[in-house]
Amino acid sequence: MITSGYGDIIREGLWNNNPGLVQLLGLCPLLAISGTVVNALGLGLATIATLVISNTLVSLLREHVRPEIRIPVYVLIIASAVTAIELVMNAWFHGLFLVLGIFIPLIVTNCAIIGRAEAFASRNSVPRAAVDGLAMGVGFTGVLVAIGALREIVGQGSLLDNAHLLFGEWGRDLRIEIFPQEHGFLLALLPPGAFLAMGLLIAVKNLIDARLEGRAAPSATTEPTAPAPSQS
Amino acid sequence: MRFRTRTSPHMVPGHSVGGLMRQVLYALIPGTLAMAWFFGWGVLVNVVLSVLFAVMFEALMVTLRRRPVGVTLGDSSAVLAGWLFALAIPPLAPVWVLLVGTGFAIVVAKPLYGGLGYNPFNPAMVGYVVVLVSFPRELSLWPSPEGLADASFTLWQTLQTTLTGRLPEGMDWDAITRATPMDMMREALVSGQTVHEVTRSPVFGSFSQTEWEWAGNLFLLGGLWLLYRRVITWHIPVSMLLSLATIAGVFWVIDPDQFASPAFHVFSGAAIIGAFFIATDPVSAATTPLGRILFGIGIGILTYIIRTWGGYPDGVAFAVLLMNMVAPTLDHYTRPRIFGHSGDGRG
Amino acid sequence: MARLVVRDVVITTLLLGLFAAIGTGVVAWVHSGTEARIIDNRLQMTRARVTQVLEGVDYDNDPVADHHRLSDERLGGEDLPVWIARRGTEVVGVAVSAIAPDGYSGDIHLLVGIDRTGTVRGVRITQHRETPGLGDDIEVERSDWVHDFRGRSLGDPPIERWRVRRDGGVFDQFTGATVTPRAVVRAVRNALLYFEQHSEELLALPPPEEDEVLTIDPAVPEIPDPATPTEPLPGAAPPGDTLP
Amino acid sequence: MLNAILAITGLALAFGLILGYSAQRFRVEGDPIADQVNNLLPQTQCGQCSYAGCRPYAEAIAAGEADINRCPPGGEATVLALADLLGRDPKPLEVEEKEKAVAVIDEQTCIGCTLCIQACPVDAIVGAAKQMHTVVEPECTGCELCVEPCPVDCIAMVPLERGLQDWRWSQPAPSPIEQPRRARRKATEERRESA
Amino acid sequence: MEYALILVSTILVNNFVLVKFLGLCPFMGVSRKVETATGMGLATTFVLTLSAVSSYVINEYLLTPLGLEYLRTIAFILVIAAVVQFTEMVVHKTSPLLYNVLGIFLPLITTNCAVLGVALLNVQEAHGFVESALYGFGAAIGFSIVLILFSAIRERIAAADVPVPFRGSAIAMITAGLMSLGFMGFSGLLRL
Amino acid sequence: MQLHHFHGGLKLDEHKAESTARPLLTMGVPKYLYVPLSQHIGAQTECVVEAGDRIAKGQRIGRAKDYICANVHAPTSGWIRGIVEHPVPHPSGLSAPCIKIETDGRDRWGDDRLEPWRDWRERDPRSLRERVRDAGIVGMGGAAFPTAVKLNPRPGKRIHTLVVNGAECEPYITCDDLLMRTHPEAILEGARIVSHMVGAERVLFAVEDNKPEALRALTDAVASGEHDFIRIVSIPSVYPTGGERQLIKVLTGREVPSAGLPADLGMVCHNTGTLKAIREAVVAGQPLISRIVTVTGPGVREPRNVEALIGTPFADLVAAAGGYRPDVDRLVMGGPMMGFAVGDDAVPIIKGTNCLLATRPQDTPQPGPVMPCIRCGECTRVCPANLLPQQMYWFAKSKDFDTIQDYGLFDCIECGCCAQVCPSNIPLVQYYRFAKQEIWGREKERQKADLARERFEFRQQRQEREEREKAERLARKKAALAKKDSAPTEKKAAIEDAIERARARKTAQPAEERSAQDRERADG
Ligand SMILES: Cc1cc2nc3c(=O)[nH]c(=O)nc-3n(C[C@H](O)[C@H](O)[C@H](O)COP(=O)(O)O)c2cc1C
Ligand SMILES: Cc1cc2nc3c(=O)[nH]c(=O)nc-3n(C[C@H](O)[C@H](O)[C@H](O)COP(=O)(O)O)c2cc1C
Ligand SMILES: Cc1cc2nc3c(=O)[nH]c(=O)nc-3n(C[C@H](O)[C@H](O)[C@H](O)COP(=O)(O)O)c2cc1C
Ligand SMILES: Cc1cc2nc3c(=O)[nH]c(=O)nc-3n(C[C@H](O)[C@H](O)[C@H](O)CO)c2cc1C
Ligand code: SF4
Ligand code: SF4
Ligand code: SF4
Ligand code: SF4
Ligand code: FES
Repeated sequence: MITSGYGDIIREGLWNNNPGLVQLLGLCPLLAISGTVVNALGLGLATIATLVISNTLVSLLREHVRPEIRIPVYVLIIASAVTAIELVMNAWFHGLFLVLGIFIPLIVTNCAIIGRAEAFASRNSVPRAAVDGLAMGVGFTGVLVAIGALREIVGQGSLLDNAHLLFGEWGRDLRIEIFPQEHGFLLALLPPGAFLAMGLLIAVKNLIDARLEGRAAPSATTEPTAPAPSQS
Repeated sequence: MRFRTRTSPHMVPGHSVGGLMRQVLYALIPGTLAMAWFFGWGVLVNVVLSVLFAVMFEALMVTLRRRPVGVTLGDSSAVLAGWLFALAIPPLAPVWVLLVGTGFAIVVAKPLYGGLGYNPFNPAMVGYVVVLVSFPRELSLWPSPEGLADASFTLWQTLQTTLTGRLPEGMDWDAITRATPMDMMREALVSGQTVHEVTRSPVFGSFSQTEWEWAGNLFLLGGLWLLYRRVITWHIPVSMLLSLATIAGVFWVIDPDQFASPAFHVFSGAAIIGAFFIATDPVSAATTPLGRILFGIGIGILTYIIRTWGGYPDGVAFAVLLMNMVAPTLDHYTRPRIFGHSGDGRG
Repeated sequence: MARLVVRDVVITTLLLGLFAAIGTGVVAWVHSGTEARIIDNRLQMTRARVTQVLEGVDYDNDPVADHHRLSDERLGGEDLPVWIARRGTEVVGVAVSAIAPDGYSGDIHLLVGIDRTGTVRGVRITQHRETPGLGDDIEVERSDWVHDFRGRSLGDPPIERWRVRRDGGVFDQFTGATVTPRAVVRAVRNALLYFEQHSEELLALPPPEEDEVLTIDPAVPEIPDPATPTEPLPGAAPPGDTLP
Repeated sequence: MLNAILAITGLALAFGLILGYSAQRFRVEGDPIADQVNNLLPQTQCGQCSYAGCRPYAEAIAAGEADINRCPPGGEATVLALADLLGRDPKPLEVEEKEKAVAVIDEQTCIGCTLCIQACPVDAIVGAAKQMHTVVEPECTGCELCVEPCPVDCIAMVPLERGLQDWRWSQPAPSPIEQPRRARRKATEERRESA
Repeated sequence: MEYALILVSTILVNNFVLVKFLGLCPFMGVSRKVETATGMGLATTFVLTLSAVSSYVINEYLLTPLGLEYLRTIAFILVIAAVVQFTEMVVHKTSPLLYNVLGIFLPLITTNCAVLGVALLNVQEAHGFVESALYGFGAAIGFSIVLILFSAIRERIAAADVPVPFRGSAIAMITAGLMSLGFMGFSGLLRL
Repeated sequence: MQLHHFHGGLKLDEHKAESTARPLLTMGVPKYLYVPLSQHIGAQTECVVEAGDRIAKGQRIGRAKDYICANVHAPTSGWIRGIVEHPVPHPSGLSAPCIKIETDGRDRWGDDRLEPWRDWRERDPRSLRERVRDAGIVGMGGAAFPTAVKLNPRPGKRIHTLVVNGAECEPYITCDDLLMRTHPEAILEGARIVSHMVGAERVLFAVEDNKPEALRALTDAVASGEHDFIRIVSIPSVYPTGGERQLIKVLTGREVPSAGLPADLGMVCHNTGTLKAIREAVVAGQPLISRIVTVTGPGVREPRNVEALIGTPFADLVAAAGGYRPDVDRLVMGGPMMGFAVGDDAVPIIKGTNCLLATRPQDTPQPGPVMPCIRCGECTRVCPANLLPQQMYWFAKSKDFDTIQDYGLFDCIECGCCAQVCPSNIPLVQYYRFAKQEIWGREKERQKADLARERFEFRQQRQEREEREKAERLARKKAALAKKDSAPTEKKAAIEDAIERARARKTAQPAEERSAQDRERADG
């Protein structure tokens, strides 16, 4: 990671090194707040904002921080950003604020954010850090929304339910009903459903990666004959 | 002269995995027939459909992985998983419950881990719990034997109900279903009655308890036969039933009005079939002798806790899953003392 | 051991302090800009709920600012809030909180709107942990069942028929779940009984002082969010106030 | 607002003081992880990992700069051991694992230039200037570093001989149901051919 | 009795990882080996309990009196970061042995949401001092238990013939899902 | 006598009657013998004869060049026809150096024959041990460990009990049984010699209770002699009660500690065949050149025991037992539980060959495909070492060698019980053998790596020192004189020169080689 172009940074964030699917960071909100698309989107937007702000600030200040207080300072920056965002949500998106509950302040400890601060922002210039924050944030939100959509469709047969929480009253019309709620597959909304959906998504990503690679090198598509000695 | 080389031992092989599984299937037959006798065709319909689905899913997964289908199906473990799942759900459950349940049992809980032998969780119980939490309504509709008798449910009607999820014209769920003894006990205790009142109530004594006990006894018979055939070892069933009876006994002695008797706990619900057929699933249970005893004890205690204080009426399935989780850790810490070592089994 | 370099310690300390000061400053500034709206938002939630259960009652005050606390066995708890709807100073309806202790999996919290005549104007479940997909049909979002209570009173149906159908009453139970509706019906009935016994006191409750209405009163009881379908889901726990 | 700033700043100052002090009070030198990593590397010192020997590679791994799959002499076993130690995912080796070999100097051709002696990281070559050189077989790690510098190309890498004593039981083939059908067919064919 | 209930609730019924979705990153990240999982569990238990207590003190004696509740997140995370960093330095210096076991995990704990989560939930549920400490302790024990169980399962899965796309984190997620399915059995327990 | 139990074990179909029905047959001398140089545990024997040598029976042809090693003697008289690579009985199926002997049919002893010591009681243990060593005796119970080493008590270990292993617990094998029936006195005398050698006060002679005739013969022999300190013990037949550790547990209730030896309990254990060989070596002066082999199995026509010279091809033994039945497809050396299948019946018998077992497909039907382990725990139930074979299998499969050792891999005696009962047909023992050897291999590599590291670090220090010194020298030099530097070019020129010379030599080489080959041909 010496110098990579912006294109690389974006590709990393969105796919190759996606914080949710690959780095397995920020899992808590990813699983907890992905019951519906709207919740996911709300939290995702808040996370993007935090990531961009924190990455920018950390990059800006990277020269001035000493190692023994590095973490406290990053955490302070992030916490301030999150609290400000939280207050704003509470004021203007109160319904959503209530639904997201404790997970807004917990953005502070979203490992993806501090992880980016440590791994990227503290070593890169401000614009690059900001782009990285954006890319990672969007990558994270993408996963969040994907899981949200999956769980919402399977679990309650709708999409964009409660959109008014995010978009105001006109959002109510956005709701798409695919089948009646009582035929929903409840498991998807329960905690196990979140884990299973996430596992499925990771597998799908692996599959796509393998396909892509397979196209590049057409021979290596079959499974190895023996279980790999040790994976996981 | 040249010969084939193969590693030792060079003896006639003993038994096979498929043979083992089929013995378990045989042992299930009497109990299953008893259930069918009391609860109608639905039981058999469930078994047949679930086994069919299970085998189908297994074949599908194996094909997707480009592995030999014949060998995998030949081990009969999918049949067994489907069968056990079918016994856990109410006889008139709609077909999608069977599909989802066997799907989770066979697709998620098993081949995703590599198939037979690798699954850390009991597939049948995963399937059952998934449908239990997803379709609690369908899963709480146990027909009462007498209700069915009144309506004289035919095989055709049963099939109709299963396939459409709706009762035939002119019938009403409320009329033909009744809470299971386990449910009734729970419901009554929740609404402040005492155990005594529940067991005395004519409804309780006259119908459900006896039927359930009969089915239980026949499963017990099958289980004992498995023990005799050395398909299972005594560790898990004995420790599970003993611990369940013990903890139930303790609370029962403390307050016989609030807590049901040990006999009730052992002979109602899924305790017997759980002890002999489900907790003993070798793949997902602990594998060391001491580990197995602890595994059984854990299931017994958790079953009691969930039954008595939990949100679900019967805890065996959850207890099994929870202890499946603990099994690898148990195995890790309960190694037998190796020959020639002092102290524990660490080499 | 290395010697202490005091300068380093001081720099470290000041640096951290500086960051803290800046961060806090920004947050405090944002807070001052959003404070009023946040308080209003909180009251708004409660207001909406109370309005729902007092449907059809003609009142002109803001019940949220007009609340009291009640304790009674029939209501199932201590210090339960009640909101008063008035026209002028006259009490025209009350929104009583109640708790049904005998749900399938624990307490069910409800809000019962009763008008002067002792008729139910609306019932809402505010918090429960019944089995998702079975007992949770008591939620208005999932079924119309609670609307059955609208317009009922102690005489309609007669008190002995305030039960679920299986127990010989007039209210539907859910297929496969009798316990939950039974508990709710009983709780609503008890709330009505309580109202009947205490209607005089309730109807005579004094209005609040004029200028208290919109000050920040930490004692304003909030109605918990309608329980989300599944108990274990995070967020189902009443979000309450992480922030004032 | 002032309250807020004062309170949190005070808190931060207090923590800053504690941390600044303890950072010095509790300073520890050295990097134990690098040592542990180094212990797992084969010490062939061949530089195929692109570092100047095993130790530098170990330090790079410990610092999180290098992947764990770059040591061909260590092979799969080393990758697994490193993954285990560091809690990282094992990856397939970057380069093919090589057969173990030792250097053998063609004593006829050797001109005694000592260049190979200088190249050998483990002093496995003996000989004096202008005299014939020899590789001490048990000490040679097979790193091939001596091959390149030899001006007369007299050093060859010879695979280690494997006799009955070195024969090892192989890991049994995986079960047929753990193999894709195609592979299985191939295996049966092979068996038929060999029979 | 009430204290016992808090413990049972945090460990089983409202398990932080499997039910409340807190602390998932370390749950996924450091569960490959039983030994490391045990180390992580120990470290987390220590830090979580300590930070639950300290954040209670800060909240009760600094923030609430000054009416600064909205600064909770900042104050708490500051406390946590400091506690963690301090613990790390002290352990590193005083007990190399313990550091070997816990050291590498300590920095990770700052970003474990369970820690901040406990602090915030303590305030939300209006816990007193002892309750706060117990809540933190119980949460940490619950976390450690499932972490260790999970790691033992993962050690087993490591040798399993898992389909290729599911190898690694996907199957781990699914395992966590099935574990959480098991924990559903505790829902409604004790009417908590 | 109070007997004890060990955990696990199996009751197996014995199949012993087939081969005991016929009397012992002493085989003639075949035309060629192939005597492998490595027939035992330990270093390979060094050959001391050359092609063309004339040898006499009992002449030493291979010399033990190491402590753990054994001499090899000519089984009969004849000529050495070379040291050839010949298939040997080994699970690898590989070939190994064997001494090829063309026999002369005269079976003539040489002049340097060992002197018979009928007065062994007067000899001191050391010289007796020397005799055992000279005679090239190795354990004949299977492991083929040099017996002299076992009989050499380690300092501080007093041996009080000699355990004679007449269990012969594996199915099919009856060579010990037959030996006990026919030569009880010789075995008992061997036991007395060994007791004398190690100073044992008692002899526990264990025989499984499925050999009543051997038991009777031994009891009679004991009763007729003055062997009061020898005790014949009938033990229940459970496989693998003949394993040294299991046998000691059964007899005494004590367990040989994990990494220890029976000597740690003051015991030493020997096979009946070994004792007989010791007796022959001491009393008759005869080295170990022949042994009794059970040739049996449903694949041979007339299962029986034969006494054959070391180096006789398997095929000859089978022919002596009536030849193969049709369809034989597997030939095993050793018993069905621990033996290994050989690919070729040209391999010769060695000192440790106790049994040849030939089977047909219908006798050991294809066990069905290997299935994954279902953790049924059967293997745990039968494992005599009380291990968890299923867990060890798991770790061997995932190559987690640290953990597998933690689970007691090296306590596994490779008895095969686990593999026998495994419903999934997993070749468990092969996994353990694989893991053991892999661990040994890695240990060797580790040692090598440590050595390399030391040398590397040493070199680095040296280079640093040299650098420093050089810098100092240079500085001094610079200070002293700032003049010419012709030395480097001089050196370079010298090197160039040398390269030139080498090149010339290299081009000349092919010719030299050719001439060398010619010379060889002329010699041959
Ligand atoms: C998993 C499960 C969850 C249940 N949850 C509820 C519930 O939340 N509320 C309820 O009234 N009954 C619930 N029940 C049903 C009760 O066990 C009991 O069967 C029912 O209340 C009796 O009603 P019935 O007489 O209409 O059959 C549940 C049953 C099961 C199996
Ligand atoms: C590698 C190895 C080393 C041994 N070292 C000794 C030894 O030093 N002293 C000794 O008396 N026996 C030694 N033994 C012999 C064993 O004690 C044992 O008698 C022999 O292996 C045959 O036993 P078994 O057939 O049960 O394996 C050794 C055996 C092996 C395999
Ligand atoms: C599983 C197993 C079974 C054995 N069975 C016998 C046996 O039946 N008879 C026997 O003499 N040795 C048997 N041995 C070998 C003994 O352990 C031991 O090596 C031998 O008795 C030592 O005597 P030796 O050095 O004279 O061969 C067995 C070894 C193992 C590992
Ligand atoms: C004694 C015994 C009990 C079994 N019990 C179950 C069971 O409860 N559930 C199940 O899915 N499979 C069971 N099986 C079948 C099989 O082990 C199971 O499908 C494996 O978990 C698949 O890997 C059992 C098998 C045996 C031999
Ligand atoms: S590739 Fe391996 S052996 Fe070679 S220098 Fe690097 S670490 Fe050492
Ligand atoms: S002799 Fe050559 S190959 Fe061997 S260690 Fe030295 S430099 Fe490496
Ligand atoms: S006997 Fe075979 S299948 Fe059973 S536990 Fe042992 S290895 Fe596994
Ligand atoms: S081969 Fe090893 S693991 Fe298997 S039963 Fe024998 S001693 Fe136990
Ligand atoms: S987001 Fe919760 S621990 Fe990482």
